Order: sequence, then structure tokens, then C-alpha cells
Amino acid sequence: MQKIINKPNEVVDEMVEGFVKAHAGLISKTDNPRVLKYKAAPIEGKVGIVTGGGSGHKPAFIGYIGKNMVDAVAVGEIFSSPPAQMFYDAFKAADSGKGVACLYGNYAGDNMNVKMAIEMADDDDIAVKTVVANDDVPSAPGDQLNKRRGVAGEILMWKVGGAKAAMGANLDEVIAAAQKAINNTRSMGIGLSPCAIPEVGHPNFKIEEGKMEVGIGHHGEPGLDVCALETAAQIAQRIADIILPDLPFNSGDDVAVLISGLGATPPMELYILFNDVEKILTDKGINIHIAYVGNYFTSLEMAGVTLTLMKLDDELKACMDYECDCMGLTQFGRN
Amino acid sequence: MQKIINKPNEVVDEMVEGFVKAHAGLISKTDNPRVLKYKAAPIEGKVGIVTGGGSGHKPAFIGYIGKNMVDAVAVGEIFSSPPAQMFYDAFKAADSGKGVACLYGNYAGDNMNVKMAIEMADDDDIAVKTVVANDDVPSAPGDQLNKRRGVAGEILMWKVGGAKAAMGANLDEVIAAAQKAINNTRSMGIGLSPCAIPEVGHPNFKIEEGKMEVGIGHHGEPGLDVCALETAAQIAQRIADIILPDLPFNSGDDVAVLISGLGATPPMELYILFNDVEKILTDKGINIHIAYVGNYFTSLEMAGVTLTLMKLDDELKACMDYECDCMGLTQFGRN
Amino acid sequence: MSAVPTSEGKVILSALIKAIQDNKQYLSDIDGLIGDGDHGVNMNKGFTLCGEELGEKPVDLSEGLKTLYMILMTKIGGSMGPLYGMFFKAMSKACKGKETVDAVTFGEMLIQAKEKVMDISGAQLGDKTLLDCLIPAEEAYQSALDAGKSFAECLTAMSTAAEKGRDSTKNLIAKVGRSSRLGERSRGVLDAGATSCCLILQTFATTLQEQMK
Amino acid sequence: MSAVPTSEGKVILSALIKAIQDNKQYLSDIDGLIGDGDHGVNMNKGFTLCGEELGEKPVDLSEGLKTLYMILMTKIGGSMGPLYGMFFKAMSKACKGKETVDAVTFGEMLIQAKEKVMDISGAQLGDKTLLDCLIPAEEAYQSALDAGKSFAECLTAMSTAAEKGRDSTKNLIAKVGRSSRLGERSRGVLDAGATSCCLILQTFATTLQEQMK
Ligand SMILES: Nc1ncnc2c1ncn2[C@@H]1O[C@H](COP(=O)(O)OP(=O)(O)O)[C@@H](O)[C@H]1O
Ligand SMILES: Nc1ncnc2c1ncn2[C@@H]1O[C@H](COP(=O)(O)OP(=O)(O)O)[C@@H](O)[C@H]1O
Ligand SMILES: [Mg+2]
Ligand SMILES: [Mg+2]
Ligand SMILES: [Mg+2]
Ligand SMILES: [Mg+2]
Repeated sequence: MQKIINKPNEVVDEMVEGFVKAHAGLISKTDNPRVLKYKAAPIEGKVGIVTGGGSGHKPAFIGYIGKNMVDAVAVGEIFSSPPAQMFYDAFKAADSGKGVACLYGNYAGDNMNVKMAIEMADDDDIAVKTVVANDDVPSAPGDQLNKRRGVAGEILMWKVGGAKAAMGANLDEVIAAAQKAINNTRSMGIGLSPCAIPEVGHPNFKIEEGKMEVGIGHHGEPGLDVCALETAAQIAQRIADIILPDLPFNSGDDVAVLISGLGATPPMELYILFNDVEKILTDKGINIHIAYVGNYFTSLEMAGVTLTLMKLDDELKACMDYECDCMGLTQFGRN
Repeated sequence: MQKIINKPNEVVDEMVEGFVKAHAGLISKTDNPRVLKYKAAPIEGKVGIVTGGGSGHKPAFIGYIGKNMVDAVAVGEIFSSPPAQMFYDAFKAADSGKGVACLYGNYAGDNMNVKMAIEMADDDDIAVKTVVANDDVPSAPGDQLNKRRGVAGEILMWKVGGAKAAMGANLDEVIAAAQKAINNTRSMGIGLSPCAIPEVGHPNFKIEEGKMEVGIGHHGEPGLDVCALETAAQIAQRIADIILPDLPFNSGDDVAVLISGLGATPPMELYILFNDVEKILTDKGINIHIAYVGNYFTSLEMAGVTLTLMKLDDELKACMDYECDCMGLTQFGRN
Repeated sequence: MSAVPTSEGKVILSALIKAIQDNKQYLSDIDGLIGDGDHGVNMNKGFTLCGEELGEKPVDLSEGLKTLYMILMTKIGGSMGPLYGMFFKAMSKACKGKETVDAVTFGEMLIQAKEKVMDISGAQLGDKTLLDCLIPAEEAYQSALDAGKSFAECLTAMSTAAEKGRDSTKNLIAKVGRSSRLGERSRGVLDAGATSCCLILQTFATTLQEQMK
Repeated sequence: MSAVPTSEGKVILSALIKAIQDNKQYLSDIDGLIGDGDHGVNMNKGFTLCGEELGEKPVDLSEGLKTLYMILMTKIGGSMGPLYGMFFKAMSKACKGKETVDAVTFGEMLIQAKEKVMDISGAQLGDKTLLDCLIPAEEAYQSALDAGKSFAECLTAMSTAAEKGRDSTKNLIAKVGRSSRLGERSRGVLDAGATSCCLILQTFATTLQEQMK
């Protein structure tokens, strides 16, 4: 395990410490050492945006704390959901009285902890509503959408929810927009090499040289298939064949494209893949409104990639084009 | 070699193609397929900023093309300097008549090709002046500064040069600021695992499990030492002990800190290292004015890190705080 | 004596904490075969924190269980925090205000625990989780109680069923959690959560039985 | 005959191109031992592009060398583009406007090439680069010329020295380029650039000598 760390059981604490110091102008600590918030949060009159989850996905989750994005994040151990208390404390850190939209991914632990946190918040009169991201197509068939995991599509959900809240929408409107965002989002990942949780010390699954795991999850959850490593063009086609019909995405649609590396795959390869994805979309008459290519939602040092598409209407476009400022995604407003 | 590519000898062309498509609002092609420019370049009345170098360092170099940063880039093959003609074409793409600051790194190939390109430009009355980054401390002793390689410090040089040009400075002023930036910058890298050039197909050097290469270059150039892998705190101390006395950085100094992963090292580890670096600097009374932690200058999928410090005066601070917008580094103005 | 005073809560909590601490390595080893090898570490962290919080002084059973579930719910993330958090929260509530724990009260504690855990877990019997231990154990206890057995006999019935339930996981394919990655290959190994659940239920049984003597 | 008409440039360029193409694999293999194994690929790319550009028609020597250096400088990056670009640019300039290449002209071509390459390279004799072939080869040619030898004899002297220079790199430690990474371990293997340089100089020698017959 070739890692730059100190004590394996303190990686999350030290990362959080370093993160807060590096982004002191943007991020504040809270009374709970595992809850970070946007410096300006809670923002008077604005619905609070909260998320949380296991660590090891940088920039997710704390990298999306910032202006017009997420207000507070509950930070779990590596690949392990944060306790209910942390979600609850994140709600408190984000709530200005207008309520909190908790936008998180569909994992058993997170579902349980958020559920409990909402019960805790109920006693405090904090209105919390949730949207649960389930964009990962290969994780369950189309008739069991509620079993699908959330992956990189969560970022687009935060972007939309964060922008909507910043525009002054109320809690129900923010929830509706974020739900619409994820309902229109489909993702799929390919794994090329595994990753090791520092405390465990070695990868707890394997991908052989010359193979790839099709439909892998963000913690190495098994995919649809393990097959021979393909070219970028073949991978693009394979993913497109699965996610395009699933929504479906049709000729004339405007989309946001997000290609996220899983950690160790260099951006060069992501752009090569994007080049092939763009050709497929253009061929089908699907128009790319905005594109993100980079390491946006990773799995420690796993090699591989997630492709995410979101179909846009005018509301979603306005949200995607909205200015935001956070470590993981800073953009000037577009129009 | 677990890579998402098509033909190994076309990776650079396909990456460039994908990059231009993904950032169509920011980046334009030029007549030379290996020269990309900021969409708005050449900007009337502004000194042009040009750089270039081998590929495989994403976001460097093309990721720093953008507003108030680099105007045009010459794109070489993987780890191989672009031909003179490309630098020359980049000069033409960036020059608005106010001259061009060519800010690049100290490598034999780049030196030779830039030198030849300047001769070519001379016939065209394009005034080109250069600053050659040499921030990599371990690559040569302090009495042979001109032999030191340029590494991640190049980004700070572009940031300063780009901001200065955007503020309206003339060519000599831009060159002076960029030169001051690099004169006040020191870097050092640690390698934990090698990388493979796609056309070669296998890594052409090795770092054994449990070892690290101290002072490694951005193409795997040999360092000072190969030793047992240390903790983040020890690595921070080891680098600090070498780069702090070299400038030297002293108590009371304001600095910019840049920690860049080399590709496969997850941001979590970069923040852990930053946490340790911050402690050392704070102990010494050195004040961090601005910090960048992420994959800013990589070496394909190498694991490892570069630590860069730049000592700031008021002019450099103003440049670092200046707004900029490019794929590798988007920031709102700070004050 | 067929009831245990709730004022003796400390005895039970100390026994639970010790049982987890003693089996930390064993639970992690089981998890290591088809999971990520940290189940003992996760459980030990929560139970040991609880031990530190409780200190040396006596504690009411309901209060002691509350300390445990509060720590699980506030400090232990993942699935164990909420699952065992709910388990002990339900138990704590079901014996709150009682002078003693008798056969009916403990039956109430068990059924509440089972229901709350099922409610939050979402897993089904047969998915190779702690439910494969908890559900049959609770049912065996209720059957014995309905059949007019003594408190001690009910506990023994629960213990036997818990063990059988735990062992039944060996031949199951994991449907939830990390081990589900392995599909068919997850067969042949005990489930870590079912093992810790059996340990906890058996510790309740023996400790209550001893205090009844 | 002790001079070669420059109008016959095509013969020399074709020979150079063929020499590189024939040795593509060999040059890459040498580079593979202590470098990244692409020297043959890099050289072949430039020389083959030049062959395509020149096509079938005859060409003046200076013009032909210009085509070659323009391609090296515009299409071939890294170090080879500028180093051999400068080499052939200097050669092209030194025979520009001449009717024939005689011993003195070729001496001038060689010395200009050496100086331009040294100027841009920054490497020193003994650094295990193409300079370790080029410098002694040029010096041997000049000595032979100063000693009043014939053009053909001067070329033979150059050839012999080029080969000796190339072979001398075997025992050197690389000081520049990728192989310098290996330090002491770079010893024992020929330098790829010195090998291609020797090939180029010997191809000049034999082709000129043949045309003189
Ligand atoms: N949704 C669930 N419902 C019930 N039990 C579960 C669920 N998810 C996981 N488990 C239990 O969790 C155990 C593993 O716990 P542990 O190793 O502590 O957590 P993790 O899998 O996060 O490392 C499994 O053996 C299984 O019994
Ligand atoms: N600065 C330099 N001066 C002279 N020759 C050099 C220099 N740098 C490299 N070389 C030559 O380049 C050769 C390798 O060329 P090549 O393999 O084509 O390039 P690369 O090293 O970029 O892969 C070496 O054998 C050496 O002779
Ligand atoms: Mg775990
Ligand atoms: Mg586990
Ligand atoms: Mg090369
Ligand atoms: Mg080479």
C-alpha cells in the first residue's frame, strides 16, 4: 500500500484538518468535528443544502461545500456512512429556519442514519426533506429504481439543489428540482484497478491486468460483468448502450455530461473517453449543454471512470449554468 | 497497462480533441492542430502568455489556458517537448502586438525548441521574452540554479504572469513579475509508484512497494535517494528541511503553498500532507497566504506528490489573489 | 427468582462490553473472509466507548442501554451504528420505569428490538445478516413464553435458536452489505453481524440466568 | 572526380532516409536498453515524412537538406527535432548556392553542423550523446583535410572516427537525457543518438564516395 498517511485509523480526521486549513476562506468547522460547513452558512432566508457519506471520494463530499452549493456535510469514516448524529448536526449547521434539503446517495447505511437524524431533527422543528440519488444504472434493473445506488450523479443533484436554493426557492421547490435532476440522471462506471482502505491495508477486491469490471460501484461493488479491457471507443459505446435507453435520452435532448475518474486514471484518458462519448451523442442528435471532465467523485486510488448524463430542461439548465464556488467545482455564471 | 485509450500513438490528438469539445466556451483550436488558445486571444492591448511542453501532465499545460492565465499552449507528445514550429505558432496565436511572455520549464528539449521558435518569431517582429521555471530543488545544487528543472512551480509562474498581463502590464513588467515568482519558488517531489507512456506500454522505471523516491522529477527523473516509505509527517519534514533553507523561507514570510498529486495519489492523502506541512510552517512563523491542494501538475498515473512554496511580496500577492478561469484553476478574485 | 432487578443494569452492560471486547479479533476475522474485516473493530469501538462513559458506578438497565445506544447512534457510523443503535434503543425503552426484568418484559424488549431493527434495516430473513439470528431467536423466545416456560427456559430457547440462526448464515448467499459483492462465493462462511448478534443475545441469556440464581 | 554535383542531392537524401528506415528497430532497441525505446521511432517519423515530401523528383542537395530540417523542426519535438534540425540546417546553408560539394565544402558543412548542434545542445563531450560521435568525426575529417588527404580519404577518416566515437559511448555514463536516470547503470550500452549520428555520417561518406567514382 503506497500511501502518504500517518496513522491509518486517523486518515479522515487529518484530512478534515488539512482541508479546513487549506480552505479557510470557504469552510468552517462546527462543534461536531466531523461536520463541516460553508463559512457563510446558515444563510438567512436560504434553504440549507446538506449531504454526507463515507470518506474516500474526494472532492465528494466536503469538496462541494461552498457558495451556491452544499452548506454542510457529515463526514464518515472511509467508505462508511456517518452516524445519525452527524447528519443531525449538519442539519443544524445548515438551517436558517427555511428548512434543509438533505441530498444524499442510496446506500443502506446512509438511508438508516439519515432516517434517524430526521427523527432527531423533528424534535427541534427543523424541517428536513430528502432526495436520494439513484443514478447508477447497473446496480439494479429499471423496475427497481429505488435499489439503485447513487454515484457521480449526486454532484449534479447538489449543483441543481444548491443553485435553486441560492435563487431563493423554498424547501419544496428545492426538493422538487433536486429530485427532477436525479430523475433525469443516469450513470455507469468501469473499474480498471482496485483500491485499499488504509486501515485494511490491502485491496479487498481484485481486477486482473487486461480486464475491466463493467458497472462497478464507488466502493468496488460488483458490476454486471468482468471482461477484457476495451478501447475508449468501445467503453463509451458500451456505457452509452446501457444508459441512453434507460432514461431514455433522445435525439434533440440537451444534456449535461460528467466524466469522473475514479482516482488513478489520468485526465488524459478521461478526455479521450469524452471525445468518444461526444461522437456518440452527436451522432444521436443529443446536444451537450455543459460538460465536466475530471476527478469529481473518486474511490481512493481506484483506476476507472464513471460516465453520467443528465437530461436538461430550462430549469435544470439555469441551475447548471449558475455560478458556484467550492473546492470541487468553481464556475462563473454562464449564459 | 490499465488504460482507457484507443491507439497508443494517438492519445495526444484524441485528448486535445476531447479537451476542445469539453471546454468549447473557453478554448479554441488554431491552424496548428497542436496549438490551443484561449477563445478570446489575442486580447487587444494585453501581453500574450504562452507555454508548452510534453503531454501527460494534465491539467498542465492546456488546462491553464483561460481568462487571466495562459493565452496559448504548444502541445507535445507524451513527456516530449513540442517542435519549435508549435511554440512559434503559439506565439502568433497569443500576440496582440504587445509581445509574448513565454513561460516554460527548464528541460533540454523545451529550451532548444523555444530558442528556435524565438528565432522564427524574430523575422515576424513578434517580441518574445522568456522565463524558464527552475523550481525543482533536488534536481541540482543551489550554485547551479540554471540546471534545475521546472515542476509544479510553473503554475504559480503562469498565475503571476497571467494576472500581471491582465492588469495591463507591458512585456518587461510581465517578465519581471514571472521571473520574480519563480525566483521565489521552491519545489520538491516524492514518487511512490511509476507510470507508463502509452506507446511504450510498460513503466520504464520502478519504485518498489514500501519504498519512495525522494526528489523524483515529473517524468520519473531520478531523485536524491530511494528510501523506505515514510509517514506524511516525516515526508513533510523531509521536504521542508530541503526546500525551506534553499530560498530561504524565514519567519514572518507570507507564502503560497501548492501541493500537487502526481496522478494516482488521492486528494485525501494530499490534504493529510498539507495538514503536516501547515504545522511545520506555522511552527516556523511562516504564514500561508493562499493554498492549493489537488492534482495540478501530474505525471500520468504516477503516485506521489510535489510540494511547492512561493514567497510572496505585495505584487505577487495581488497576482495570486487575482480572478482567473481555466480548467485547471478557476478562482474568484480575493481581497 | 424469576425476575432480575433493573438496578443491576451494570452487570449486564459490563458483560456485553466484555463479550464484544473479548471477541473483537474473532468478529473481524469472520468479516475478513467475505467482508472488509472490520466488524470487530467497529463493534469494539462503540462498546468500549460505552464502557468508558459508564465508568465504575452502578446503573439502571434502561439507562445503561440508553448510554450504549446513544454512543452507537452518535459515534458509530456505517450500518452497525443504526442497527445496533435501534436494537438497544428499543430494549432500553421497553424496560424503562420497570423495577425488574421478568419473562414478559424481556419478551417485550426482544420483540421491540427485532421490529425496530427490521424496520430500519430493510433486509429480509435469508439475506445473510444479523436478522437471520435475531428473528428466529425472538420467535423461539415467544414460543417458549406462550408455551408457559419459565424466564430461564425462555432464555435458553432463545440462545439455542440464536446459535442455529447464526449457523444458518453459513449456507446463505449475502444479499446486502459488502459481502454481497461475492455472490455465490459468499457461501460457506458465517455472517459477521449474525455472529455478533448471537454473542449479544447469549450474553443477555447467561447474565440474566446467573442473576436469577 | 573529387567533387559531387549538388544537383544529385536526391541520391544522398534517399540514402539517408533509407538508412534510418532500415535501422528503425535497431535504434529503438538500443534506446530501449537505457532509455524509453523510441529513438528509432522518432527518427523514422521525421525521415519518412521527408521522403514523402520529396517524392520522386530530383532535388538540389541544399534544398533537400532544407526539406529535411524543416520537417525535423516543425514536426519532430523532443530533442531530436532541434538537434538534427540544427545539424541539417547548418549543412544545408553551408552548401547553398554551390555547384558541387568538394572536400572543403563538406568540411565546412561538417564544422557548421557540429557547432550549431553543440550550441543548441548544451551537452559536453563525454556526456554520452550524439556529440561523442559528431565531434571526433568532424575533427578527424579536418585533420585529414589539413594533412592534404583527398575528399574520399577525408570521408574515410571521418567514418572511422565516427565509429570509434559511437563505440566510445559504450563505456560512458549518461549525463543528459533519459538515460542519465540510471547513472552508473547506463554504462555498458551504446548511446542511441551517437549510433544514429554515426549511421548518418557513414551514409554521407559512402554515398559521396560512390558518386565520386
Ligand atoms: N441493511 C442491513 N441490515 C442488516 N444487517 C446488515 C445490513 N447491512 C449490513 N449488515 C450486517 O453488517 C455486517 C457487517 O458489519 P460491519 O463489518 O461492521 O460493517 P461494514 O460492512 O460497513 O464494514 C454484516 O455481516 C451484516 O450482518
Ligand atoms: N541535450 C542533448 N544533447 C545531445 N544529445 C542529446 C541531448 N539529449 C538527448 N540527446 C540524445 O538523444 C538520444 C535519445 O533520443 P530519443 O530517444 O529520440 O529521445 P527521448 O530521449 O526524448 O526519447 C540520446 O541517446 C542522446 O544521444
Ligand atoms: Mg467497514
Ligand atoms: Mg466490515
Ligand atoms: Mg521518447
Ligand atoms: Mg528515447
